[in-house]
Amino acid sequence: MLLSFLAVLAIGILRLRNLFAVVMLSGIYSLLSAGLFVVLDAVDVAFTEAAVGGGIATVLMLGTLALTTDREKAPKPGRLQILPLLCVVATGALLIYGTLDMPVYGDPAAQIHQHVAPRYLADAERETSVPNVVTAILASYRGFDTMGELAVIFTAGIGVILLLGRPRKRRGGPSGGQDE
Amino acid sequence: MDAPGLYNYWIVIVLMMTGFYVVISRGNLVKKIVGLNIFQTSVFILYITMGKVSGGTAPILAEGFETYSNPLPHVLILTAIVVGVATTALGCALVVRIKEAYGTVEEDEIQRQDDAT
Amino acid sequence: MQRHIVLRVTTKLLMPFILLFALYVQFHGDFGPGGGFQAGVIFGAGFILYALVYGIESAQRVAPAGALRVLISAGLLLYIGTGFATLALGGNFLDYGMLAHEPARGQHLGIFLVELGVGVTVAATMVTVFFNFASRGQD
Amino acid sequence: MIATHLPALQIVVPLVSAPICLLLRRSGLAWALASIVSWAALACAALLLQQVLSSGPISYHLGGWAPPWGIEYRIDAVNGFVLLIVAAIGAVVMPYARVSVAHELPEEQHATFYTALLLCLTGLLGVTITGDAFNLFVFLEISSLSSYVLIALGRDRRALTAAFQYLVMGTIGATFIVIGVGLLYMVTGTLNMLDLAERLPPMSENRTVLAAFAFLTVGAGLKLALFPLHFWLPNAYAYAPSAVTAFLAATATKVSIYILLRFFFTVFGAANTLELGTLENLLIPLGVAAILVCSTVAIFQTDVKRMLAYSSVAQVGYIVLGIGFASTTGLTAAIVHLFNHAMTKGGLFLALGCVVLRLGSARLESLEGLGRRMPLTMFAFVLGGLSLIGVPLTAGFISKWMLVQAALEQDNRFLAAAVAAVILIGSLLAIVYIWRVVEVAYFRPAPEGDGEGEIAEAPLSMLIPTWFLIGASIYFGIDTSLTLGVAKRAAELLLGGGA
Repeated sequence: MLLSFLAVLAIGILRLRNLFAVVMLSGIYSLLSAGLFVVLDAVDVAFTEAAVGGGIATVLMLGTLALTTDREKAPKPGRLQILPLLCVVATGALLIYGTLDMPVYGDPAAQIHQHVAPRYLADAERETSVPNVVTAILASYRGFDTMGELAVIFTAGIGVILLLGRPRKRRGGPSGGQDE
Repeated sequence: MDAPGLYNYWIVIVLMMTGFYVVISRGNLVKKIVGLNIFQTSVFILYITMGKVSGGTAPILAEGFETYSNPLPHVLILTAIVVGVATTALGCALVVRIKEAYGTVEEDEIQRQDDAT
Repeated sequence: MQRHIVLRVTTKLLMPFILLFALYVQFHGDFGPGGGFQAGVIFGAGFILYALVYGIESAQRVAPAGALRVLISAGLLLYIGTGFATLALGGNFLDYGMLAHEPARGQHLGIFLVELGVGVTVAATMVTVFFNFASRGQD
Repeated sequence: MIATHLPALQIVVPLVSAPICLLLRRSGLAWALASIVSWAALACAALLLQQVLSSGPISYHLGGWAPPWGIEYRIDAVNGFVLLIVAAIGAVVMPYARVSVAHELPEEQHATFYTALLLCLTGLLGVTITGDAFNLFVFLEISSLSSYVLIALGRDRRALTAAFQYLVMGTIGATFIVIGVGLLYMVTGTLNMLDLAERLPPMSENRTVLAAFAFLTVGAGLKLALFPLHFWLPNAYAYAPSAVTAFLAATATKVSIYILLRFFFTVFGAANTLELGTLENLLIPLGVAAILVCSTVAIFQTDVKRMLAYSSVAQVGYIVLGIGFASTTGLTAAIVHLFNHAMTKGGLFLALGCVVLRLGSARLESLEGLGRRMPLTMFAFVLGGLSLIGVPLTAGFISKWMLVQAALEQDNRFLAAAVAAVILIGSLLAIVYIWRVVEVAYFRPAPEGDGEGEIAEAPLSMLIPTWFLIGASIYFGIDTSLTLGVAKRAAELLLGGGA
């Protein structure tokens, strides 16, 4: 049910040309998928997706729209975009082909639930004294990933400082505006 | 939500591909970023879907529960969400700069201006 | 939006709760859903709300760009610093077990420290990104 | 104690210095720190490689958790070698950057610029060193995000669009890699590469694994500018600041190729992939097409930076060709060419950076008479060009020679002859595009009276790094014991399966 809603939203995003509406729909898309994550037992992820996808990303995009424009130009009529369509259909077909040997949804005997994960569930509380297994893995077992993730945020932060910082000096910014 | 077998994966794939299509077919830079978001969010759904165990509950250990869903995909996706929003932030910053430099955020108009110089 | 009295008052009323909730999420992440990242986002969002209602200038007086730069770096440094501490105590990098006599306690402490680092950097980065976008639009 | 923790220090030292750099704020201090750190990283990489060569692969458990539960760093001859390449280029480019960056960027951005460059270095090293498939993605994103920023700092406004295009393509590539890793995780339940390698062979018929393979290949292909997924690359390299171009050209695509090698041979196992026949059927034609098409396009460029960028895509073609043969000789050729091309192309872009410093652009017509005005720079360029062409006694010759040998080893006579011919044609095309520069720089008179005063030679702080890399590309054309020796071991390791 939720999934079909998502599909409708995605198509709406594809068709609409009012960018404001598109951004709003993408915010709703994030919130709905957060709902889906709750259904799928991923509460931490749902929390984050709602805050990030529904919150930050939407605010950022709205900020961008405020600084640019909120109308998308109409595509040229009569020019069917065959190449992208082919690309997408091929990728999708490949994925569907890939699903054919996948374990059935929710199957507890699937390989994915057998190898590495049980150890976390069995030992995380004893080894880290943290009952939220997701937090335990995030910060300890795979703590290095999280450090990398923090470095990614840091990179984005300094990237935005570099790109948008100090608008007072030099009209058009330090690296823009000069043709040749 | 107890849809049979692989059906769930297929819808997720359709979602993923819609996002992907928005990215590669649309010339508007803002829309490209929205497309990237949809594409990535759908990949997140794919991961979380595969972590679900029927009859399981959220992986926060407590009395009275035996089965938990697989926590590892959740962790991976938490990381991926963050990476995704970092990319979005940078992309938006670039779009703003492009708008300032070119006065437009449409790919073909930018192309035309570049060809003219 | 600075003239809407309703918004100003509601914001003022909401602010402490938002920030408190952020802290709750930060420190309760071990037991329920949440953690440094989510807390950082909420904290940052609360601050952005303040900036929206009371104006960028007054928000920037609370958190000047220089301070934010320090905070962004400080969170990451705290995380890596925890790693170096475990190295110095003779463990592998990020092996929190070394931080206390009992490995499980050390783990808990380590998780607490790195989550704090995550929270600080995330909140500061969000606010910085927002300020940069907002001040871009002003001229 | 330090020796046992080298693998962690290799990554963490550059990473920790990035925020410190940001806090230093002063251009000079930040640069000094970045330079020292890049040299430390080089020392680290050299020690690691030496350790690997003398006593076998190193495994380091981050957080003290044993794999596959924790993240493992695993260094063998293959990534030890790539680490050395990346760290060496970083150590050469950092000192070079000072004057070049001071010229191209406003003062207040310097400290942040070095922060981003350090992050990029960290990311690339992290991708190379890790033994965990998801950790690879995280560090890949660190390097990608910082390189988008670095490219966007170019002075031309086209740098912005180039960076945006790269951002979109790079993110699609990274997402494809995530999908691939996810599918693998789904069927095996593990993320550790060695563990994956052990668990995959019984499932070589599994369709999910095949799909994962395809996604990883396309994802890495986007990142490494595998023809025809290369169209983001020329613009990105052409408009980025000079030091950034040199750094990225010499490292980013190389690391992506390493990802491809690692997944093809270590994770999927040589035998498995070969059965699919994808390598020969897919990579050889793509490599050939890259060499022919992009070398030809390079000839028609009017901007020398763009020309070299297209030449880079063509050179990636040679490497892919070597991988496609999937024989020891072929892989040796590919790995040696990774090294040789990093040195050569790095040196060439550094030389161009000197030109841009003095002339303000790298357009072909503006180079007139430069052979006499900037003799050292242009001579370095010519030597680098010779190596690119593959003239004997240069590093480029060694890799091409190995590649021809690998081609001739093939059973299929026709294929062997055709590929050897393509390599030859590629070199001829390279002669043409290098000659165009030489002709303009040496055989045309300098334009008179357009500028105030003579154009001087580039400063020593830029010439020394340039000559260092160019010198390396000559030296390793004469003394090949290090490069070929390591590359051969790496190739045997890759073909020998997991361990």
